[in-house]
Amino acid sequence: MKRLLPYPLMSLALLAIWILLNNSVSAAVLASGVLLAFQAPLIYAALERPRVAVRNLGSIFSLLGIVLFDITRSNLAVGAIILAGRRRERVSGFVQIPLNMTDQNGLAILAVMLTSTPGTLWVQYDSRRKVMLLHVLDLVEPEYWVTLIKDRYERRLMEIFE
Amino acid sequence: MEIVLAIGIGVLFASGVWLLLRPRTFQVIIGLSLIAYAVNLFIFAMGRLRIGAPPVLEKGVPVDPSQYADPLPQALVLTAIVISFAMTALFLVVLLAARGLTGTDHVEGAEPDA
Amino acid sequence: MTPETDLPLWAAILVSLCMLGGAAITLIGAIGLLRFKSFYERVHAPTLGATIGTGLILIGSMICFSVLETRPILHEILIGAFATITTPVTLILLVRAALYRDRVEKNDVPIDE
Amino acid sequence: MNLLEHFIILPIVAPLIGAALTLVTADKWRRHITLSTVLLVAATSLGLLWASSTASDAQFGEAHVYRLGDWPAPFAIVLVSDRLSALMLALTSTLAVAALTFSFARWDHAGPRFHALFLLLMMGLNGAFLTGDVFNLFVFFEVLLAASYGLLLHGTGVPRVKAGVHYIAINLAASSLFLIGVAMIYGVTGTLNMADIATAIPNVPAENRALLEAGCALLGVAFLVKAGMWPLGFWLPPAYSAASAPAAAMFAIMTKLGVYVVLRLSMLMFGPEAEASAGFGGPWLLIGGVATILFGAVGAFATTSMSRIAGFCVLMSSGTLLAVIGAGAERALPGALFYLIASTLAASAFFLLIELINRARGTTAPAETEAVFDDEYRDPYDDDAQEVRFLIPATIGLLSGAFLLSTLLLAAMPPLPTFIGKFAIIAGLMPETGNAPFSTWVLIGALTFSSLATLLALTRIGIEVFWASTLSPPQMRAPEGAAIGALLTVCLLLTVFGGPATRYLAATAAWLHSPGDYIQAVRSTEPSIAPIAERER
Amino acid sequence: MSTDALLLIMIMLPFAGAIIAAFLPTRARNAAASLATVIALAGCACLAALYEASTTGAGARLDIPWLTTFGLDLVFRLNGLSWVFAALVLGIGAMVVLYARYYMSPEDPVPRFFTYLLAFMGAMLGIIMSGDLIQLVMFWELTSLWSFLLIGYWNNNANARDGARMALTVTATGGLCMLAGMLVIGHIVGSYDIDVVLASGNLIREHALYLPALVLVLIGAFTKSAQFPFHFWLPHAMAAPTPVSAYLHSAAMVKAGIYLMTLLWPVMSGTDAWYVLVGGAGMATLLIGAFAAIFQHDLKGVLAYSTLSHLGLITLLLGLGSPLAAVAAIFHTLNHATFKASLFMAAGIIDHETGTRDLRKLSGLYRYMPITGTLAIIAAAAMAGVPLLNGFLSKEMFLAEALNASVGAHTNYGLPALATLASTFAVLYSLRFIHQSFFGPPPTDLPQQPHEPTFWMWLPVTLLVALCLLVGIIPGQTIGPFLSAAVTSVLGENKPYYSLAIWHGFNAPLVMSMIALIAGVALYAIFRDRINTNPRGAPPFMSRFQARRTFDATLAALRGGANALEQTLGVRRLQVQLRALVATALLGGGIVFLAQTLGWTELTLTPIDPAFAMLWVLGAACAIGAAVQAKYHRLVALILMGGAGMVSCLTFVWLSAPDLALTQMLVEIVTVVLLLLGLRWLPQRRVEMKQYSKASRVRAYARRGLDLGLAIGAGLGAAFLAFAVMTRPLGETISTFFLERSYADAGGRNVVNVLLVDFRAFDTFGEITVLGVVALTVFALLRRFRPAADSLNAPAQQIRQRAADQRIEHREEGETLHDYLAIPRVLIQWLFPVILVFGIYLFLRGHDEPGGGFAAGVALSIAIILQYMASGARWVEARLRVLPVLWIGLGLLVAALTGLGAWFFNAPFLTSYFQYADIPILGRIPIASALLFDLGVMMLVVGATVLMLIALAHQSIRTPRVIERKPDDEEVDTDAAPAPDPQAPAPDAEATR
Amino acid sequence: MSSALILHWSLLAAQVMIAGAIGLAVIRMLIGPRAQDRVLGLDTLNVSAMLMILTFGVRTGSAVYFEAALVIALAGFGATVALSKFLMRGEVIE
Ligand code: NA
Ligand code: NA
Repeated sequence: MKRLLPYPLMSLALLAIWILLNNSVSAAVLASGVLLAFQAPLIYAALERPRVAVRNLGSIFSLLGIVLFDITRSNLAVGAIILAGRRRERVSGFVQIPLNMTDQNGLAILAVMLTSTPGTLWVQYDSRRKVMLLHVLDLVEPEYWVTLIKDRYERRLMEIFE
Repeated sequence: MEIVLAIGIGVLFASGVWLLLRPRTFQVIIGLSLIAYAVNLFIFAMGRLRIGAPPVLEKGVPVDPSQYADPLPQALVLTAIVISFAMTALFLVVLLAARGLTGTDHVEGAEPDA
Repeated sequence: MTPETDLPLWAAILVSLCMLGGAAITLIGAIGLLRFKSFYERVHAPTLGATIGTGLILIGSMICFSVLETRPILHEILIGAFATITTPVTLILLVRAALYRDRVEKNDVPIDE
Repeated sequence: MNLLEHFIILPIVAPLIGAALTLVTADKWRRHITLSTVLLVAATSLGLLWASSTASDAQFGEAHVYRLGDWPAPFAIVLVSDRLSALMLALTSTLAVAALTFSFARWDHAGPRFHALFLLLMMGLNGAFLTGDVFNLFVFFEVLLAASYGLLLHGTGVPRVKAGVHYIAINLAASSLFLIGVAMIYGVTGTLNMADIATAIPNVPAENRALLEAGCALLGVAFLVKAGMWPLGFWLPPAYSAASAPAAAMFAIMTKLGVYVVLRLSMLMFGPEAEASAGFGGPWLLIGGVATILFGAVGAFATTSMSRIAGFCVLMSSGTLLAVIGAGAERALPGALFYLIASTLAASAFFLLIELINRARGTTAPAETEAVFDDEYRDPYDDDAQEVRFLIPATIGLLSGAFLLSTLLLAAMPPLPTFIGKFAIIAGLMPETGNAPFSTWVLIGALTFSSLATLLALTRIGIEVFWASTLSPPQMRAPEGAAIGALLTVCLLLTVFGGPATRYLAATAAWLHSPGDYIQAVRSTEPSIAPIAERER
Repeated sequence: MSTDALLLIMIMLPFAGAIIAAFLPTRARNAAASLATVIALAGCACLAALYEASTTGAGARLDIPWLTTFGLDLVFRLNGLSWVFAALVLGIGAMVVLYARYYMSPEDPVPRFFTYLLAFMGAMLGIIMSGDLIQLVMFWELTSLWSFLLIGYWNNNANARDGARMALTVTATGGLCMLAGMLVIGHIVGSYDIDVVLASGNLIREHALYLPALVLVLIGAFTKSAQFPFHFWLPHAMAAPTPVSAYLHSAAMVKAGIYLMTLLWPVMSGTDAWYVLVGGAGMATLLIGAFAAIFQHDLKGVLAYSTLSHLGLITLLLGLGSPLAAVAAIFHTLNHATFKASLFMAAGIIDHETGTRDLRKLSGLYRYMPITGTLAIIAAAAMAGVPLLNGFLSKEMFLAEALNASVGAHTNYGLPALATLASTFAVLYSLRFIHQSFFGPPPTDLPQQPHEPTFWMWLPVTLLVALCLLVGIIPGQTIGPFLSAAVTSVLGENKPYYSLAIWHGFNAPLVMSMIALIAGVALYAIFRDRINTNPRGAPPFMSRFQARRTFDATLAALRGGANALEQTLGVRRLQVQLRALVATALLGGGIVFLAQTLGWTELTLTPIDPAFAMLWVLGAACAIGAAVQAKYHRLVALILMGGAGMVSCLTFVWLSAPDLALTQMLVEIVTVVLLLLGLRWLPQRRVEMKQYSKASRVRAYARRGLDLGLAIGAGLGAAFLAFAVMTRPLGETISTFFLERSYADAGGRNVVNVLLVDFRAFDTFGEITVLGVVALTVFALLRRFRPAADSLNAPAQQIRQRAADQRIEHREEGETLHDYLAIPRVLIQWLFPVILVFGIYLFLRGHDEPGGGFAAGVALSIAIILQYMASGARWVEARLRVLPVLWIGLGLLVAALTGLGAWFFNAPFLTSYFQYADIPILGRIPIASALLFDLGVMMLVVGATVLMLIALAHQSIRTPRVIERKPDDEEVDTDAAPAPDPQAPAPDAEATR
Repeated sequence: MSSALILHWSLLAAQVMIAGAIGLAVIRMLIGPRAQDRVLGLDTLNVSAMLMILTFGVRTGSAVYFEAALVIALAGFGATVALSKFLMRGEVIE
């Protein structure tokens, strides 16, 4: 099975993408989609990506919910900042955040989440010291961000990937 | 719309020609690319402008040619896009080779005297 | 078959709201891009358009086409998913590059230790 | 549909397949593939020429029209092999056989992918000569230009690359004009098929006529850049003189392609049938042609480099043809075509010869740049293992003889075919009754002057090279000698047995002057095949 | 043998001989000479056999069809006149051949000599035997060519080279003028046939173009026959081997002009123009030649100038225009040929046996070579016009004609006086020639001990001298009939009475002869020493090298002028060339609007969409921004170009072209990557603060102003044309057909795609070829890519980051890069299969929806290139086998073979096939061969795009042979990095230490 | 108010707003001041252009423009990634 389907998540994703692309669940689409879902990851395998063993599928959805909520909230906040202009004192700055997670996929998702959220920005990650540099638009208290990220995101991600 | 597109083509063309006449190879290649945009739009414009009438035939409806934008200039532009892409690549490599061999990026292969 | 003639009023209002909202948020983000004073602040601004702006417009599009074709048209989800993955790639690479350039120029940015 | 009728596609498709095969096969097969392909194309071209020369033959008719994709004209693309196309194809093949043979001695291994580029250049030329569609013409122009860029740069080195920058920049700019011109023609007439355009031109409403003519003028400028007309042809001498010998030998026909297209389109579109647009551009062609001749003559006289002189000769030849087309003298056309053939062959032979002469003089600067990267030392194209070793004796004598003959050919000295061509041009320019216009005398003067300038320039160089300096007999390999010898022999044969050729060309000129027949041939071609299969709708 | 065969053999023989001789081994002197002798004698035999046919009626004539379509047929004719000239060419040719065998050194490549000589002989015969004016010009130019080779035969001698070149320049130029003249004559008469032309005398003389024709033809004749002012080449032709001089100066070459003037005499003479031009040139040449001959120290120099003078005499006679003068001209032509050939041969013998030709060194040779001496004395006497020799007879006729002509209104006694003066000079130089070489004290300073030459060398001289004597003594029995035949063929039935008697009584010409003889001897006695000590060997006021200097100066001036002209008219600078192109296009596109008026009725305008208008404001801003920034801020220009590209993509979306938008977008991405790959190798550029002179600043502004004008003109022009076309209705186009048939007959709903893969698949076929060719070229060029010295180093960023990695304790080299890419790399790798799937999707749906092979191919390439960017070339290539060249080849093959597949159905190339297949479960699936074609397109696009990009990318990872230099401090300073201080804590890790 | 009117004006307004966003991005591209600002501007332009295409699709009720938008979402970052990497490393592919 591992040989036939080295990256089951990827295969699943590709099948979903194929169905969505074709906007149809006809037999022809499904058949070709399954074929692709088997074939494409074989090329992907050449890139030697480590296999992802997802341990807690439920966490994914709760994380997704949290992220969507955070993004919406931040959108409003940042929108307000932009429209407010200089009427409000605001400090932006960098925060060093030590991370415990080492899984590449997890880190990538964390980076996507933070960057996609208006107001925070993944800047740099030092793999040896395991420290991430974050830029925050409205930086009130650096410690707040360290705890927020470690508790709200990193923990959940580590549940999923490690 | 016609006047907007015509002015757009004109500005692209003028910018491209200006760069084409400049002495540095990179200017020339950017100029050629801008001219290529202008030319593609020009060809495209020759089929006249239609909004919301892409030449993709609807299923199960008898074909009424007047309901679609002219597909031929579009096909020509596609060919032209591909060719101009190829030529940009080629010109780039040639200018790099010239830069490597002559040491300068001047189109004459030598820095001007004064 | 066009939305203007074939969309029921409720859908038209919904679609309009999504479109207007998405466009407005995108515009706000772009305003931020112009108004923020430093690069690191400016980077935050376009994210508005890339997230909620895109999301709203995608939802509007999904509603519109699903109603028009009377079946679920969901391929807009793909745009959302792909945009979510690809936008951070650019921003991460770009901000890191900016950080390097600022370090070389001795601007006020954190240094490597 | 007769199987033979499909052969018209071979001059285009065979080089492509050959080129593709050289890309997917091992090194050792490349020469065989290329040579076989070129010979196949040459045989086909000669076949088409033969078919055209026996045009009364019911099988082919005056023009052999091939409807690609089996779609009716004028909607889809057609290939048309008439006398003129067949002639140009045969000429291209002749040059190709010679240039390829020549390259086997050394050049085909001076850089990667020579064979593929060579074949694709041939494909582009043949396609441009055969196509009956203006946009398709653009595509094949680009094919041949792209291949010519590759061949010009073949071997690299500073002069080639510098010339390449200019050559490419100018041709790219010209290609943009080409596209604008084609697009405008479509925008006014609604068609791209040459015959169909010709049909549409008389019906263009007067208020749109200026737009049509503007489009044609821009198209013309694009062709004239390729044809090297003054002031659009300054790129030519440096580019041609920088190219490697076999490439330059093939380039000799490229300017003729510009001339060909001008001839083809002006005959088709601006004949008497064009009514308000009849004779469009003629005076400009005449003026430009004469200017080109004079510029070429002055340039050839001024320069001291053989290959530059050769380049200027190409310009003069081009200018001569353009001026004749511009003069619109029907009776001068056969001579012009004869001159076209002879001057192309001569220029081609001369480009090949220059390489050997420079080798004898020891001036073939290796021009190889100092290797900078490690893997350049493992460059598989540097070794001489592939060189043909068989050498020809009495090199200097043969070289000087060939040089002399080339000189006389390029200077259009009697009794060589270039002279005959020029004479026939002049004789044809003279009106049958009454006095010739002043412009005719100017053209005659220019033609004479160009011969003189070429003669003086080349004898000056010849004296310097063969008489005033000591030459070390160069290694002339059998393929090199054979290639040059073959081209010059064809020239001599044209002199001695020129009768059939002149008759063919007279028929060609007559055919070109009755565009109605061409249009008829293209339009009346019936869908010739049975339905492939029952198509379900 | 028939006359036709004889004519043909006669003209072919020399050329056949030349070809055979060309293939003889270099040292085959005897074989070549024997061959040449046989050829010349056989020619003589043919000629003899043709005598009867030529001299009766209109003469012999042979017509051979050749290029009839062009009005060029071969016509050979032989009548009295041409028979006599042919006899000179062949007869004297035979003597020269014989003489040359012993004259030429065994070291010389003698077969080559005979090749030239025989070919030259053939060309001369060709002139003489031509029955067609154009054919005559052809042989005329051939004589120029072969004489050039003969004069330059000893080409290691600079004088020979210069002489040859001068001869060719002058005579070939003249030949071209003559060609023009012949064309004019042909135009007047309506035929080039000489017999027709000769019958059209009045037509020619009364035509408006008579004068141009005359002048042009005379330039030809004068240059060939060395008439003033084109006489100067002839003395320099002396550098030729003496047999050549003997031939060229007596019987051949120079007589071609005389022949032509005689030939055309009946139709062109008799006018004032003829009299002035021909007579004037003849008189001038006669005097100049004779006077200059006196002063020559070179034996051959004396003879050369005397040739000039005698040719002048003949020309003068022809110019006089009277029939008797024409007779005298023909007669003197024959006489001159015999005595001049023998004199040259004698001079050659002297040169050959003594090693010098300097009259000042020669002396008293008579005692060493009495035979040669005797022969030379007789020949010289003939030249001087001594009685009982042939020269005397024709000279008497000349003097008589000079007197006759003076009766007319044109001249009084000037002409006879000048004729006598010229005769005096002739006596003088002949006497000096003989006296200086054969008499006087024994020579002292000779390179060789003189002695008589071999029999075979003086045999031809003897034969010729014998002729001089025979003609001089019994003219009626020897030359009489031949002369008569020649005269008849020129003058026809109006032949005047003339007598060939030696004694005409004590008349005025005899007196003039006597005066000349006595005066000549006297003048020699008086001026002998002064002439001999004249250091330059040139007459006063006439430097010997003056003509040559003028010629050289003229040529140099012409070249200088040509150079200047080429520099002005021709440009090598790209910018100027492009300016010319843009200007020409503007002119060409604009000028039609002067002649035609553009109507503006019935405009169709689409209402303006505000968002679209806004987009174009931005597009224009991007384009202008790119134009402004491209010099100093390349990256900015590139970014702005991307902006303009995006606006044009949106335009395609707006205006119903989804395929274009899709494709343009994809191509845009690849183009940016491509140009960025290239940027790395371009030089640093900073805004320079260089001080330029005011003049150069003004020039620069003028240039920019011009360019700006051209650019704005081009923009306005394009906008105007686009607007004008867009706003007028377009009737029925061929597109209607495509829309109607796309689904019904080609099975595709996306008409643009169907056009690309079916209706106009042939365009696509060519287009993918372009892409393939370009990729191959790029690859070939980059194979030998050599970066400039200043971009050989790794970019400054990499050097700094590497230095930082080394310096910071907890880092290893490459870690900055690794950390930089770590996250993006994961994401990009995730996207790899996704983009592949997307590409396949685009490919499969192309026929019905936007997409297609090209878009799919570019998408796949982007997937691959993204991996390269994220992981590096080495890493990717260790894992993915990308064989782009193979893909290109296969793509082309698939496309071509799909097209050819139609042949199996006897359908034309690229005829597509489609059908719906019913497959269980999946349902009806359309199967179109066009899809297979599109597959070829996709494969090629992937191969070509990837090949170009990775070939460029590979330049960075190739290992420079020069070991990479450490970044020097200066470079760091320019990037504002602080000075290194190893002790201090690193404030900025990445700045180079 | 009919749905046609609502849609017409709201889509027009949306498009004008997105065009405005594109305009601001272009201004950022033009004024910089640093290269990274311009790249950021281009990125914003890309996203806005994608949204513009989507609104246009809704306006015309045609799905044929979807792939163009999808291309920007999926591959448009290729250009900006290359630009960013060029800023950081001076080279796009190492
Ligand atoms: Na963010
Ligand atoms: Na060359």
